[in-house]
Amino acid sequence: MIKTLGTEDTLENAGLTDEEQQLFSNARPRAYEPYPIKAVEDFANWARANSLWILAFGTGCGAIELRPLMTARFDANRFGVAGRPTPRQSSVFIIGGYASVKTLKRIIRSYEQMQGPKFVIALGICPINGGMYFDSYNTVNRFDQYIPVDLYITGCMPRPEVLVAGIMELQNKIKAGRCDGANRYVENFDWYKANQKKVIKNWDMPDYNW
Amino acid sequence: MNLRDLLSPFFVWQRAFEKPYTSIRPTIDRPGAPAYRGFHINVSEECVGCGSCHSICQNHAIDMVPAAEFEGRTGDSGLRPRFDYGRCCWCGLCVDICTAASLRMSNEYAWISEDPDEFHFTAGVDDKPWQNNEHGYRRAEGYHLYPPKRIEMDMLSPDESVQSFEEVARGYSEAQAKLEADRCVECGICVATCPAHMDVPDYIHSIRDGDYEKGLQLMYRTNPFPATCGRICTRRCESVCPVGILGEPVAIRWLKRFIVDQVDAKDYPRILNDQIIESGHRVAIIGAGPGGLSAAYYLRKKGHAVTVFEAGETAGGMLRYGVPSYRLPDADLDKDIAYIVSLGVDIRYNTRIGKDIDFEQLLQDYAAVFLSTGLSVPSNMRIQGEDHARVLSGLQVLADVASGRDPGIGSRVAVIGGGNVAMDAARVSRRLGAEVTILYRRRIADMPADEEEIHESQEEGCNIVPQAIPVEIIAADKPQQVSIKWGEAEMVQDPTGGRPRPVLQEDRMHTDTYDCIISAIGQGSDLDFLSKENQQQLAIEWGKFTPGEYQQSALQKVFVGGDVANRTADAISAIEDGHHAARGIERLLNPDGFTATQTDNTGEPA
Amino acid sequence: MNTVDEILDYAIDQEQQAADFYEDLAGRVEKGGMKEILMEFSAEEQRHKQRLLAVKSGEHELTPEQEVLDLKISDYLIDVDATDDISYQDALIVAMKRERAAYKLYSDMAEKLPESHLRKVILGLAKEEARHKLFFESEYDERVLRDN
Amino acid sequence: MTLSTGHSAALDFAQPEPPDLSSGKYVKLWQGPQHPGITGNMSLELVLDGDTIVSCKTHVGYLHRGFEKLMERRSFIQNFTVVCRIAVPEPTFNEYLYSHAVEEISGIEVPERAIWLRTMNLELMRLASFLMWIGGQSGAFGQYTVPNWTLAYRDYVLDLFEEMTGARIYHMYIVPGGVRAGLPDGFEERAREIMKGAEKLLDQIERVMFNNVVFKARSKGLGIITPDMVDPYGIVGPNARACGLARDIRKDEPYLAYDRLDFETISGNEADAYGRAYLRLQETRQSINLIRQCLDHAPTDGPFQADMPNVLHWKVPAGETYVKAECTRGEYGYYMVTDGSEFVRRVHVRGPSYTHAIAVMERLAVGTNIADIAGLMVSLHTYPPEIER
Repeated sequence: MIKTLGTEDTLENAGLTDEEQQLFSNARPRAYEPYPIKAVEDFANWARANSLWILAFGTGCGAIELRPLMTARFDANRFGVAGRPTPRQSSVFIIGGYASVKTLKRIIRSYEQMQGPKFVIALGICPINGGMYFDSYNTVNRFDQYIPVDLYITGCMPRPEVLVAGIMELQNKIKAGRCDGANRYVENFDWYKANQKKVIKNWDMPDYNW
Repeated sequence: MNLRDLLSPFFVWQRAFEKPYTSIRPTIDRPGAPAYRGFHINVSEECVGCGSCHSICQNHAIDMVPAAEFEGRTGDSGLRPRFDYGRCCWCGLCVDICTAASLRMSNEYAWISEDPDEFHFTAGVDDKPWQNNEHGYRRAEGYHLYPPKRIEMDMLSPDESVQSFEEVARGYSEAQAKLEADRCVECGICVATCPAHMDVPDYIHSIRDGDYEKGLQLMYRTNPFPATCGRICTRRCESVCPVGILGEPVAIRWLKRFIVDQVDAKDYPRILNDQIIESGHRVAIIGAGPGGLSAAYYLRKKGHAVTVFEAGETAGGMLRYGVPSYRLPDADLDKDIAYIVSLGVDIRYNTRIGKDIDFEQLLQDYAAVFLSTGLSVPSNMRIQGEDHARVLSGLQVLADVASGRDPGIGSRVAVIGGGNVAMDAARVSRRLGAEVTILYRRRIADMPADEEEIHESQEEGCNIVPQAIPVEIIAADKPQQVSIKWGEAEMVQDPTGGRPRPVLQEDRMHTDTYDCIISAIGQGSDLDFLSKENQQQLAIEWGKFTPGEYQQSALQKVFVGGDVANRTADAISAIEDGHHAARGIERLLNPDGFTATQTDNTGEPA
Repeated sequence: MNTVDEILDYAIDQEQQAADFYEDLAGRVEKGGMKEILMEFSAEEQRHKQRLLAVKSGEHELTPEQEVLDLKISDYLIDVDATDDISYQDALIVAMKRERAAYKLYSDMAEKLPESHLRKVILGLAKEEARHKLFFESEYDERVLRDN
Repeated sequence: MTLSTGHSAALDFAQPEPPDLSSGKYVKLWQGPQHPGITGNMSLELVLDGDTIVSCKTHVGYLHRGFEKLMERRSFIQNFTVVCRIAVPEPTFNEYLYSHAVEEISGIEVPERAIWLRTMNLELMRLASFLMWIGGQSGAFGQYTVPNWTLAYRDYVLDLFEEMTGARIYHMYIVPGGVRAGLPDGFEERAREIMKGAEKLLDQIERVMFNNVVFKARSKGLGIITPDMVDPYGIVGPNARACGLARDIRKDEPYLAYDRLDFETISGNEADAYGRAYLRLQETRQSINLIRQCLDHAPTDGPFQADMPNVLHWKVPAGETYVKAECTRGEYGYYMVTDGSEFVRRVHVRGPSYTHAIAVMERLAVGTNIADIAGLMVSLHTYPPEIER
């Protein structure tokens, strides 16, 4: 049963046909609220930090170094990291480098479908400032304009070793309760949407796909 | 399906007894390989800020930013590369092209941050943990992205050159010039170093394009003596050329000469297209040397009526009298001067200020006066017996030869001094058939003469005796001869600072006899034409003017320049003084229309 | 001149005379820029005098042991006259020669004396003059002997 | 060996009637771009009847970066750093072909040492790429042991690359004019040791993977490429060789030092996924052999770079050329046109994945089971970044 909200809280979902409008929620995302008791929240963060499930979406060249990371040599499983096939089960989204506009659309859909609390790691130089393809007509340069990124790992490509280090860093951040990218997304939702719609010309999806 | 197929997967158990692949602590145990291309290291002291790394970076990941501690160093742009690790792809081309080999890479690869704006740093300036890493990518020996060796200029062999006054350097062919022009990395450090700030990279570019007319136009913007400077410039540009740090500097001077040699003098008016709109002001210039004529050219372009007063019979000053024709043929000097004169510059020869016309008179008659009389009085050694008839002055010998007179040097000559005049006097003497010994009080490396002049004079058979201090000139037995007593010197470090100084060793004295001794230990100015009052008014220090802004002296209408007003005493500085003074005079005469970045008649920056 | 104070007084007087000499010459010369240089020489001599005064009052010590570099430039130059139209080169020669003469005077004097405190002081003064000579000789080496 | 030139026969492949989705009999399913069974970032639009595929359409463009355009505004030296990004798992073939095309047009002779180092580099790349592919093929059929072995072992080969070139993935070692450095000290010993281990690993893989009843059952008969498909579809490399054609550019039109290396073109006679996989396993062994030969023959001194002009304003004379090389997936080609300026006029990159992943995939997928799509796709050995550039 889809809850209907007051108009001030609803999304337009203007990209959808009238028929499809019925199929998607028009509710805005809600910010994550920590548990009122700090010890409980700390425990939850500890648990989250030690079971990072990665969305296996080979968005760019970065995918090439995720395979060594997940296999025997670097064996990320021992850090509680596992690859998951679907966004619904994942808590960490790894953006593997550049994103073409067409991929950006899928990235946004996948990211929004992830269950909170969720985190984003951006690999390589391209998400930071455009990298190799800074002057390409088909890629986006600064990723933080479209998706809140919790951690950047520079390199082209970043080695699996530094991915391990990055994951450890992310764990520390989560344990310290400083990974608030998803909340940032909620708080600045309109800004992010406006940026996304600026580059994605054929916006034929709901404004928020949760 | 057979049984073997069914069982074979269980073979994996065998691997349980093998060493696992897993790296236990990957972040600690696995540094990058010794030649890994990791984060950048820049040895800032070696870096000259040429910006080649910036030019070659296809991702615009390198910006050249000012680094305060390196500003103002000679041959250093004061800029240092700033890296953006949101762009860098670690290709290492910047390391490969680095002219000073100061840019390297460490084998460090980990940089994680929450903030995308954080991935910037100025290598070698910002403190980073990897900047002393011993490992990392370095350019391999024998790997170049530009040719390190210069294209050799064809030269007359010493045997041939010593026979005649023909020009020694034969000039580049078009193919040679293009290859040499190709070596330029277009950093512009030469522009900053050149006293005249000639636009070197651009005219070298015009050689690559084969557009010599454009090259000529570019050169005339800052230097109306390109044919001359293309031959005898002291080329401070080449001494700072970053290509020369690991290889040989770009032959900027020869390339300049090449452009001029490609253009016929009769095409100059069409190419340079100097349109003159008369301004009605009259300006006097004292001395028709490079400084005076340079000022004349730029003043004439501004439309001022220019009169040049020259004490000698011809124009060119030291370029004509002081530089022998095997270095600068008269035809090439005349090419430059003829174009300046063709713009309507009035030169009054054989007119000495103070004798033929009074300085005060000039001040009254002209709106401004540019004074560049040069250094024309040879210095004395002030040693016993110096006034002997067989002691000649180097300048006099050169002037005699330039005017076709016989200096009467005989067949065994000693030249005293280590400057360009000494070298020229020695080489001229060789051409006149004499056997030449050069006595110099310091080491050969300390000689103020151009390196190539020293080298060529040695090749032509001049015997250089370094660390030889003359102490006395003695009359010889024959009246046509003269003896010199000189002592060997040891170089001693001066505890009060400065370069090592020669100290005479009194126990090692020698006396040699020559047909003549040519003294070429320097020249001084002759400012006697100025009245006592004027002398007191114009700031003069050690016989030289100390001009203010735009070469203006303490007297508002008087501008000074050339050897008599600068420390370097070379042609290119004199040319810039003239150009600069022309700007100053323009400011004086036309204060309303003057801006610092004013354009001249051709619509280009003056 | 038998006591240390007497010899110091003499030396101080000599420096003052030198300073006066340059000042006087500066008043007469007409060449542009020459006046400033002579006034500089005079100021240099005044500095020497101040140094000796400091020695006298005990604030400063002479260092007779220290070796001073002798460039021997002035030894072989001809004497020049301090005329009104003296040149830069000649002014330096005059200064060098004067310092050389003073140095000679003190070192000859010291040679004749037996080992004593007085001898040490005179030797110290000689070294002091040698240092002044080095100053002018270095200046000559830098400015006049550039190309030589 | 008779080659079929039956263009018409192959093109007669009847496209099935577009299924009527509104009939309710079919289900339309998008596989990818976010899907673990897809090799990279692309998607397949499948129409299913039950779990049998009725039609397949490949959608690309998720990785398009516009390389060919980017190259037109970068200088000739800058481009060599860009091209390696075209095919992420096999960058050096791009480096080599780009450099070779530039050298061909500008008439630069590459020194002998550089030729051998380039050959070795390419063969090491082939080894690394095949190791990864074997892992992918096995993983696509649900066996996760083999990827753990091969990807870890590939990392040892990457370690060799790191020593030799200074980077793991984007080596940027083959530069127009030669290579960037000689071999580091002790490289040869380490390389031989790793080759030895790789041979042993391949034996184990043959046993665990290729004799595996599950792998056999799932791959045999899957995606059969008949010889008459080869020419019309532009099928190249192992995919073509597996159906019996002996086509290998290394042998047919030798480049670099291949004419001095001792090897034979391998061709198989099983044209299904199993046959292709087995052929690649053998080619991996061949590659190890070639690397050993390169180590034997490569000169240890002498120049490794030709005399180059100043690359900052390097003008390559006007001309055009097509150069090709045999990469792991088949013929890889560069077509380059220059106009005498400092920039390239046009570059076209011809990668084998384009035909394999689009036309061939769309045909072979029809009639297969949805669970086999991932395996089929890997068995064609396609790299989406190379399709789109």
